[in-house]
Amino acid sequence: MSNDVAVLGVGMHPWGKWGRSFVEYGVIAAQAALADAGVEWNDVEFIVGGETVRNGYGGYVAGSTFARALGWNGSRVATCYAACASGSAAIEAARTRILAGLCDVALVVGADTTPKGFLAPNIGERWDDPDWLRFRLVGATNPTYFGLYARRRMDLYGSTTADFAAVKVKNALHGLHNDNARYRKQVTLEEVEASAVVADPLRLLDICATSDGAAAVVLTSMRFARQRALDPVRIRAVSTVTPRFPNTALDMPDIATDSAVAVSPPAMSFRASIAHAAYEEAGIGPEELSLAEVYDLSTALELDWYEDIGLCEAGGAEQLLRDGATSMGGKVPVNPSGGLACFGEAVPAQAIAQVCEVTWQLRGAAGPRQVEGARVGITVNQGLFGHGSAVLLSK
Amino acid sequence: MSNDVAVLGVGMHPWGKWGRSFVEYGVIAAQAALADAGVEWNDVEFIVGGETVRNGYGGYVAGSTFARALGWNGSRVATCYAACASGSAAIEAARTRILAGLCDVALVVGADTTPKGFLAPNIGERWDDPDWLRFRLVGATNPTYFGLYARRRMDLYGSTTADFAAVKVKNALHGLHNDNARYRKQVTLEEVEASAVVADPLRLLDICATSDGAAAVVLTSMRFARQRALDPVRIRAVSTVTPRFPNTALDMPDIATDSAVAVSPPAMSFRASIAHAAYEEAGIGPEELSLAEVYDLSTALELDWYEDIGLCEAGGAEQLLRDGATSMGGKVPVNPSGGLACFGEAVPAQAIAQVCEVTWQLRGAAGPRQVEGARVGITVNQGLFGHGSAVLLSK
Amino acid sequence: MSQQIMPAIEGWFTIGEEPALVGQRCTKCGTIVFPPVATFCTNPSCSSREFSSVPLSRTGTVWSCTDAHYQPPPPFIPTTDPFEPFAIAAVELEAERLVVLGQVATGFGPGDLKVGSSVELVLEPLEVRDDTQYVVWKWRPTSEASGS
Amino acid sequence: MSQQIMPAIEGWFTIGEEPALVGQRCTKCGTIVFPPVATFCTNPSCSSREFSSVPLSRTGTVWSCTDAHYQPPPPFIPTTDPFEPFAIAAVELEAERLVVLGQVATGFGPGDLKVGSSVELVLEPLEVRDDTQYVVWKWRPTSEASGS
Ligand SMILES: [Zn+2]
Ligand SMILES: [Zn+2]
Repeated sequence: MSNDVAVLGVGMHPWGKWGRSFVEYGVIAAQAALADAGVEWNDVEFIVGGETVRNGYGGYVAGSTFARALGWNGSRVATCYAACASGSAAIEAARTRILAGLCDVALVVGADTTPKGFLAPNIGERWDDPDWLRFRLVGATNPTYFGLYARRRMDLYGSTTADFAAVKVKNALHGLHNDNARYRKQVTLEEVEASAVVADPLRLLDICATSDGAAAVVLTSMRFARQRALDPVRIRAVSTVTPRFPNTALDMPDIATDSAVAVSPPAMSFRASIAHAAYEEAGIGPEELSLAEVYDLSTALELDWYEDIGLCEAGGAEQLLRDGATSMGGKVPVNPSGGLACFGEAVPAQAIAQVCEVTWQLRGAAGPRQVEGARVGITVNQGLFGHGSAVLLSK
Repeated sequence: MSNDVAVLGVGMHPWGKWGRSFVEYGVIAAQAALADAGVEWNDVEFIVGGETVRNGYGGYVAGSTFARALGWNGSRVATCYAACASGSAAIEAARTRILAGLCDVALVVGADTTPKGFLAPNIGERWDDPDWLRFRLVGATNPTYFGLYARRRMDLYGSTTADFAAVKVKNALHGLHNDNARYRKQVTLEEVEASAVVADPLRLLDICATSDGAAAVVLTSMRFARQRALDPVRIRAVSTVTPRFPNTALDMPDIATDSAVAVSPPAMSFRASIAHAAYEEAGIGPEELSLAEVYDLSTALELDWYEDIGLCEAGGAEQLLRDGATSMGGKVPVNPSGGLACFGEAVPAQAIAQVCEVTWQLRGAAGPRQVEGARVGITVNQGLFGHGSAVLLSK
Repeated sequence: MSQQIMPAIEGWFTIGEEPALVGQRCTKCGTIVFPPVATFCTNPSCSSREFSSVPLSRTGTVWSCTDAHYQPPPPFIPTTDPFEPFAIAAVELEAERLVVLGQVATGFGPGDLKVGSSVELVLEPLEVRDDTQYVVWKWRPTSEASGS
Repeated sequence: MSQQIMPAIEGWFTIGEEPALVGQRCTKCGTIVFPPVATFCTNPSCSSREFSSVPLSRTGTVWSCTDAHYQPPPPFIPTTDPFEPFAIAAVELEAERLVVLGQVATGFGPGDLKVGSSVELVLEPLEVRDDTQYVVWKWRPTSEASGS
């Protein structure tokens, strides 16, 4: 119990393409989370921002940018960057400060605006920057990597493009009534398979878009939370592990993997180690999960996650999907929010949005997309350059 | 005692203009700190990088960049940005994780390379970015702000340019035998006053340069440290406070201050509140200080810090300086390392380098620049956009 | 050849006979914000998003001043070639209780100002582009000050 | 008109008769690193900074493959106008026990490859600049594969 913190408030700015500033989205999400928690901004002792690297200097110092927009209140501040895992890194900064006994009330905010089309590196020649070189020498975009993972599943495990499409169909259905989602429209298998191929075998509707959006959570000590809520949702563990050498799976944005010629690969892949570290820290296993929010950058990647969070053995994800185990009403609904399929990624906000969704589910307040009897939920994602994250929550 | 962590190891890469990658500097500093601590890289459970925003994607994810260069070891990772306070923000992330009981051994690394001339904003038009607009509309560089602060001291407190020059002379003398300093050369009052005016009343030798450099610290739980060191140097408090509204002192890079028309200014200025929060957290006052490392972006700014860390009342700094109280052998030597005057700023490394210096001093291991009987030391700095930091250390 | 005159940045100041900076006043708590780009009130105890537009005082007193002896990097736009040093002042507006930075009017140096001396707002050209002259606010010493 | 041939990036591969990627081998623990830009050994249990340069296997087996149906953004350099899709493969080198990404040779698509199929390294033009043709490594299907 001593390693728990409470999620006292959650809030979001709806995902979309709004054309306004990330600061505005972030403040609106923050105010929603504060109102949900019943906490005043002036009572916040620590504010953490998930950094956005595409919005000028204000994005580099997101924590202080939000603090200023809310009105300087003298709180302590931090800004965390960890690519797609930035949101959980920010949550972890807040959680550890509370667990250290240095504050009772922390606010975590992530917000982003996104460019059109592919995520591309900043301009300029940078011959020592792997994220630049992969575009220059190979023409490898983010979907390239998603395509590689998808094709590997097909050749190793017999996945079909219909399986991938079925993930999209499921998530579209899940997100249908989620007011914070950008896409709220049923999608059919036929529509997925009629969409243009982007990176064989993946089509446009297999790959998540990029969106404007924001999410925020108010984390507090359990002592503080118990004065305000009978049974607050708790964060039981956060994982922010890096890979172990040699990492022999090709990770975005690398051109090559580590070599296993001198040292044998670790027993567990990097992606599997992400959730594992959270389970271990909390003493909770995957068999206790009621639901999961996983980072479905592509439909096929969602299937990889089933295995990596321990829902099944390697190669078992397709069967789980086909059996409906990960659909609403199944044993462990995955992405009840609709996932990235319905949101589109807003980098520093997305991992926080996952925690918002699990919190609503564990409160029993998810409305039409409520997972019945939800008691334990996990969020996972992976970012560039060895950033994995998982947040394990329970009632 | 329960809020203390140990600084078990410190290490630096010498400051200079070396023309190599920030990653190389950082790893060399990290290896030095690990060796100093007697800890293997594989024993590190948490690595935190101070972010550099001018070195491509690798700089945005500095923590994982260093982890990878040292060899993926599965540790948890974070990357912190807080402008000039980034190094202390990284230290704070490591300290809180240890205090939370989530790890025993953490490595904090900051490294940078720097451009020629003034620090300038990234290219492109950004009409909503205050750091861009101050250059466009006013032509206000960083030295502009240093000049404003210096001129205000002169008009309010009767400081002279000779006082400012005397700070440079003192710090040059302090850093004369510091192998990690970039400038190790005595400087005379005449030399300062013969150097070109940059921003009236400040001259070239009043203003710190920008450098390549790196610094690292190994922080551990007290329990872990006591198994290895009889009397380890301890971090007693870290401050990462933001301003309180209305902040009526013009801070870089703003074009205007808050208005005090609706709410009266707080009793304490932002800069004074930085150290104050650290004193309060540790229950230690400025009268206990043996030495201080302050962020002397300009000579005049060092005088501001004397007052803001509580060495004297407002307007008293010049007398303290003239009396030799802040020189080696005085009551509270300030910048025994030589300060930024001898180093030149390496943004995410500088605050960590300050902690390295205080650690060496408290160990009695500072050699020719040892402050006799040093028992308590503080580091302070201030970064753009409301980032202040202070680290309070003792034996 | 007639040139159109436009502010170098839209909405920050007016360019009529009596040019003035333009601030936002929170309709709830009265806090004034400059530059007028706030979406939310900057007072942490006020979460209003409603502002009215208000002209700021055209005169103020020097909070401090300095100058620039080296040409700033882009996006600074040099107005002379070769570069000539220019002065910069941070000016306190009494009624609004805030400080605004700006260049000092051409012909005046930091020696013409000291903390507490009086200045008034004037407009000077920043750049000419597409037959339009873009102007920016500057602070001109009044009362005891004289051209250098 | 004779064109000089140069690698698109220096030191990553040789361009002779039998072109090969170039790795670094740690002289202490034997770990191989590609791209050959490491300053420190990537093995966390080894802090060596000494490497010897070694050519990597010119053949390997497909770890996975895909293609690009939309033109990637800069710094990608398009070689055809209009853009034509190209295939990309991640290839496992058995001796070195690592995977290297690269485009698939012109004329082959993802349908010509599957996980485990054999490929060999070839060079193809990336761009021509200043009378120099810059080449880049690509993976060409061998054995059972055929042009599409
Ligand atoms: Zn207000
Ligand atoms: Zn080695």
